Amino acid sequence: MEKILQIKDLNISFHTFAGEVKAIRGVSFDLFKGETLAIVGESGSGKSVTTKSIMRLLPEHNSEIKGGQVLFDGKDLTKLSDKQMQKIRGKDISMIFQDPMTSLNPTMKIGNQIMEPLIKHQNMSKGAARERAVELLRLVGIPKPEIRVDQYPHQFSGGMRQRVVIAIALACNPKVLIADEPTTALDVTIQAQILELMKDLQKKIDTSIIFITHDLGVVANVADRVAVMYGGKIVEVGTADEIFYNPKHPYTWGLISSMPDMETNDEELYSIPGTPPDLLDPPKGDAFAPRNPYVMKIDLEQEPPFFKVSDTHYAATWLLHPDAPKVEPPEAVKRRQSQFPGVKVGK
Amino acid sequence: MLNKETAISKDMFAPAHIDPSKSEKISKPSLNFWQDSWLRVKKNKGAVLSLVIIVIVIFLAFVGPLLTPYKFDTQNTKNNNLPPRIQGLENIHWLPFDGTLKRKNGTEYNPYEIREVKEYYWFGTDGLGRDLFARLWKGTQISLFIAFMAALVDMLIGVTYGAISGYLGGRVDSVMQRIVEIIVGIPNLIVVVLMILVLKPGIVPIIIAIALTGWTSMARVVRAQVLKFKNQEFVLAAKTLGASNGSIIFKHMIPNMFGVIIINTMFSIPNAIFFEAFLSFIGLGLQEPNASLGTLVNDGYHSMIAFPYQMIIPSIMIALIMVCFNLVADGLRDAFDPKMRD
Amino acid sequence: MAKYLLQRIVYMILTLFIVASVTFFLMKLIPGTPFNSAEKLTPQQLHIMQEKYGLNDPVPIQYVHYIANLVKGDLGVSFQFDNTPVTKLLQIRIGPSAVLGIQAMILGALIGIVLGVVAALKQNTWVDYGSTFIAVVGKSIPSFIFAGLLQYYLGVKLGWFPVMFWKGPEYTIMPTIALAMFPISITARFMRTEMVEVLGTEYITLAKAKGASYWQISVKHALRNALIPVVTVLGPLAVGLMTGSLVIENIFGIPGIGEQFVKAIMVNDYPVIMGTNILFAALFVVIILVVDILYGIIDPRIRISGGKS
Amino acid sequence: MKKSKLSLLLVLSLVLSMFLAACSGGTKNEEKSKDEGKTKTTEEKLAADQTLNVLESAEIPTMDSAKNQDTMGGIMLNAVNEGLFRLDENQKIVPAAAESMPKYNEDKTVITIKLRKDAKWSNGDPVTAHDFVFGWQRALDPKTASEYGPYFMEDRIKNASEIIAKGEKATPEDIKTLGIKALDDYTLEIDLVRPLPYIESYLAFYTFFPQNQKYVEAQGDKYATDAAHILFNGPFKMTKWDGPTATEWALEKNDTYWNAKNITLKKVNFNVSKDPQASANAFEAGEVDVTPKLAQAAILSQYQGSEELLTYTEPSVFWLKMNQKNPAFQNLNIRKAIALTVDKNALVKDVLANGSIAADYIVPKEFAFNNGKDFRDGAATYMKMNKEEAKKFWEKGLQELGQKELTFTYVGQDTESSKKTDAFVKDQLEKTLPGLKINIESVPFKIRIDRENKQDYDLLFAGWGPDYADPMTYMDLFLTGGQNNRMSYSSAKYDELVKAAQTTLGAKADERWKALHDAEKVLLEDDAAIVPMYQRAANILVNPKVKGLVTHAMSPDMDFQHVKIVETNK
Repeated sequence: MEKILQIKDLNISFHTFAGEVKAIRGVSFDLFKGETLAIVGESGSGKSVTTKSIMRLLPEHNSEIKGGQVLFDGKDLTKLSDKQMQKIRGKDISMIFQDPMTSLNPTMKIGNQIMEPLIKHQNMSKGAARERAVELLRLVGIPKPEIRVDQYPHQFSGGMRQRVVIAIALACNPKVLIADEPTTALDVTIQAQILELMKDLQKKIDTSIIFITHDLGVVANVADRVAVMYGGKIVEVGTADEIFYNPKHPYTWGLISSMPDMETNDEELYSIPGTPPDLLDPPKGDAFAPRNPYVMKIDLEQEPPFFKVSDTHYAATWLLHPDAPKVEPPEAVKRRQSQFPGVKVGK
Repeated sequence: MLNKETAISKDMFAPAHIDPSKSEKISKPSLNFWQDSWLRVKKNKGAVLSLVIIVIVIFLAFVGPLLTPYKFDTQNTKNNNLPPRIQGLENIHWLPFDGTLKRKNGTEYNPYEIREVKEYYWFGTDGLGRDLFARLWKGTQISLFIAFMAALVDMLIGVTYGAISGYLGGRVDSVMQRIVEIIVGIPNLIVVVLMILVLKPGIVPIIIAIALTGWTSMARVVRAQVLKFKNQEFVLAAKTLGASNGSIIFKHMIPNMFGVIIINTMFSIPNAIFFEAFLSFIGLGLQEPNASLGTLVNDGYHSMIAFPYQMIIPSIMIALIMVCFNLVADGLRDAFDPKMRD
Repeated sequence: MAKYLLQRIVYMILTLFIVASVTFFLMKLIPGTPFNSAEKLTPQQLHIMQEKYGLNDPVPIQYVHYIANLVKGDLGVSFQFDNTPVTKLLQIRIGPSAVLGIQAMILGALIGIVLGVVAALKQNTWVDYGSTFIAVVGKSIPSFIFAGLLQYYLGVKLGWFPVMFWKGPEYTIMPTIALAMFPISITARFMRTEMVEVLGTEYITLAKAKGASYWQISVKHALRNALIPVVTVLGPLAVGLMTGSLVIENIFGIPGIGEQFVKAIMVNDYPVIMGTNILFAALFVVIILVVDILYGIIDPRIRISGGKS
Repeated sequence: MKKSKLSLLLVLSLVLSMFLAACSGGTKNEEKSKDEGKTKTTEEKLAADQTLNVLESAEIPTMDSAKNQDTMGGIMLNAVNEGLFRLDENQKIVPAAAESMPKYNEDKTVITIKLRKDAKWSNGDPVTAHDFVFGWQRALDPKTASEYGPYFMEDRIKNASEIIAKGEKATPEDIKTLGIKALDDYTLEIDLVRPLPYIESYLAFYTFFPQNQKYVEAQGDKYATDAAHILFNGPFKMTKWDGPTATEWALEKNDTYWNAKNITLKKVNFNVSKDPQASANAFEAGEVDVTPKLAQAAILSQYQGSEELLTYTEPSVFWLKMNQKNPAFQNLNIRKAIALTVDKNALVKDVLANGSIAADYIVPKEFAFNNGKDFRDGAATYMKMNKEEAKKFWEKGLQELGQKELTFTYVGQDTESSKKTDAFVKDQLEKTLPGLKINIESVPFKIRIDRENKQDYDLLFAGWGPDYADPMTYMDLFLTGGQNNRMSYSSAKYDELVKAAQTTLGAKADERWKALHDAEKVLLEDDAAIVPMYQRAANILVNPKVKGLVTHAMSPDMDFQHVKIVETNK
């Protein structure tokens, strides 16, 4: 499959008054054409920072890309000039934000906001761009788009606004669409509609999506592949099936266990103890170690490398080391593993 | 990586025990709002320097007059209009402390020598032979007092009024805004002249006049901000949680507009100082022999050409105070503004 | 909209009426007579003069007379200027003050907006500090000092501009610059704050994500949103500038209304005080209304409706 | 630029050659001066451009002579109009619209004046005696609401008081009873209530100017509201003036003026500047030839010794009033202590530093003359500073009052020089007199007047400028219950002396003089009722090319009719 975007050993720091926060520490992943890659993790795990850095949208005054590459179309996006980057944003890579209430310019008509990238990237005339804007609004399911196109954001409901944001993002048929928790701020019924819409549109325009979320339910719904992030690193990556039915990293186990499914009852619902690591002063060894019920001495000493589970499945945990003792994953995970078709249970 | 790999021994895979409290340890110290803000202010070099200067200026405003043997109101008309002269610096010609003045035709002269004056007046003397060093600090003292009073009134009345007006909205807002318009519509000067009559002329009527008219711009700005916040989620959230109107305004809204309030306050300080200077310009300022920066600058204005130091020194002091207040204001705003917190 | 406007206009008239009334009574509390030679006149002569101008009547009766005439559009005649109608005095003097005020406002707002925007875009760089410094210093030097220096160095020493008077466009340059320092600094400071805030919002990030250029982001998206709060400050400021500055008018020998007003207060020229005050207040309420309407234009969220939103 | 300079030179040399051809043997002189690089020549060469640019400190409130009460109005009225007499360059009263000096009856209460027949209004009408009668009547008519008309005429011109008493009810018939009659077109008769030794200076004053009845009545409300609605009979006519708020106006030579042949100046442009520093700047930049009066010592210090600075003593005297409503000031010793304390020489030399002179008197110098002799010549000065004496009086006074400390409210004005003076006086008093505390309250002029009227002060700094050229304009201020007393001062002896000078001695100049000298001594030395401080000097900057600019002690403060613009060697 064609790799459309490659992230290689990305390191990003923020400079705050308290010191340097190492938000992203050596993240690498690939995005294939036409797939949906979900990045999951707790807040603060670095999901948003990673995607914002792809778009180079991190605040300039206090963030710094310390190393690594973002390869797109043979170009390293981290090295591009602002001008060159502007040509890519909105055209080849576009983005949907979490809060539709604040991500639209309150003083600009909806239509103009959709038309902006069209005029900029496709050299459309105003009239043509407007027609396309109406079309896009219709596409994202906004009724009476001819009238709505001249309205202001405050005249739209939250779900409608998110549809508008999606319309803006899809305006130029981007090769990559980054959706940063696009449904988090919406209520459940609207969520489902938006997700349907996105899946629908993805088929129509054959775009690759990076879908950021902390909601595994959503992931199961949309993702082809999943990357799990913790403490500024990817800890496990694999196909959706692999992650859901055969997770290897104890953090993923935790995530899965905390996700309700048909068979769990309330008392069983798990939550991961402790708090995320402080990236001002990342712990030695495995960042997850302090919260890991299966912690080993080596976890406190050395960072685990990626261990290959299958061609598509990798996890960074010492538990996969040949010398590691065998541990029993939590009940919920075991139950899922039993449903996993391809692979035998256990090792 | 390779080296590490080789160093792995089997026993390292034994289960480890972790003190659960350790995982809760956060290296970022837990700070309250003020400590946190202070840390941020501290990071801003300009603000810290300005704060230091302000503290020094305030300190000198009280101590300065004691540093010179001359009192701010002691006259010695024989020694009037003498330029600045400082021991030790007087021989460094390019410094403005050598005790010389220029005539209109450009020639330089030394009035200390001509008039056989032995004394050293660090910042020179005014038309009545009063020591400008002492007067400068005395003036700074009074100007700062006026400024602080004005800022206080601005904050108290303006913020409260603006917030209530904007928050309650509707008819109340309408009426309250009309009242503001009326107050703005009444000329300050009439109020001041009236105050001078009702009270004794001096610092009190000036402060009252500023108090009666100065808070309106703060009220307008705060009201605009409140209107902006009123329908935002965090306010609605607080409302649904049963917060009282008062706590919504003062706990939720006002911390969010510290930036605007502080800038406005910082502008009300120079406004007050300048209003007083304007009153001096039209003759309604402080009463002799008291001095304010306004009266000093105004006196100096007429000596602009002949005795430039009489104008320059207090002007620099005004400008210094203003610049410092503004830089501190910037620092504070960046620090107080919860939106900028990461 | 029409209903809203009508309501506002009724409010405006009410406001003006109250301003006029309050000023009238305040003014009457100021001691002294409006007669220039009060020092010389005998009590009897003074009494005759006061009788002639109805100043012996009880203040409430004078007030009723005044308001009755005001309704008829009669602002009375000046004491200090030999019975010249106040309307004529205002007409003659408001011109130069308004020209100067508008020029200074435009110059000040433009420079201020540019300074503020540039400072916000280059936040925490030397550009930011430089623009802050200009804004602060502009505000920190008393206007008469600044005007005096301008006049002496650019006028007398360099001879670039006429030193004073009001005889043509080139005569307006120095006073406009002097007067613009204040709006420059106010605008720049407010603009910077608002701009910084707007630049931190999500929709600016979205605009960036759309591939909008730096320029488009700053002007099309950020500027307009940042301007809204600034307009609230500029409105009253504009009135302040248009109603004249005694200091600038005195120094540059401009026949403006500010100087006339201050003098009228100092010499108890009641009709001129009242007339000027009503003019200022009217300007003020009209500008407030304009600002509110402008608000609706630049911020679609605040729509002008029939009172209830 | 060069071209215009060249052509100017050409014109100038033409003018010069004509001028010099008229003088004998001038050619050599001219060439010599050229060779020497244009050094000073003794002769004044008239410049081609006879335009004078004057800066004034205030607008003209009115050009109606009947209503004016303003200095600026006075200067302008005197330039474009003319009364019976005017002041010449030497401050002497000379006939103007009058043909000769007035004739008096025996008790000096009836004056007859012949008018010159060649005086004309600018509309061509002759200036007649009826114009004077109308002008006077109009100034007094309550309907005109003039402040100066009643002020100057009441109790002086016959029937004036009666008319004033009637107020608004005065009929035209009543007004006609005023003591001025046109015996024929060119003869005036004026009836006085009592002899007025200073009547001639009155008759040069603008309130007593003629007005053309036909014209004034035809203009109605518009009269004298702008340059188009005024008639002129003086050396200049006003060609530009938009009315009382105008800050710009212009005079041009009036060719129909009877003495037009002696007027050299062609045009005078006026502008208003209210800021002294700005005025000096405009002068420096060459935009104006004459500045308004500049009082600021710092500005003046720049011009010390320069030929551009014109300093002249004004007859205005400033003094400290002590309010005898305050029991402390009913004590003579306290008053004397205050009077002896202030170092007036330091005040005028160091503080004011504008040429003002220390005053130990209330009737100013170079103001009132009797047969050419200044009132001050031969008069004593009183209460010269003596701090030791002052302390003794103070101790004594305090003892008599049974007090150790006294606190006084000192009301001063809000002008810069007044504030400086006040601060100085406060310092002097507090430093010398133990237990004295002074609180200065600087207030605007109108409020100062109000507080003076209400006697709401302990000490008050005030001044007085004369209304006519006679010591009486100062001496009658402090009569018991007098309108300008306003400090509860009352002295039978003083009253007697002044009243005598007003009435019985009216025709006996020398004795009257003596009585006034004595009264001044009673006021200042015996009673120490007020403390004179200084007699003010005025300072203006004048371009050296302006010659013949005349300043007067009283209205008109400035006279342009003798001005010539000469070539300077610049």
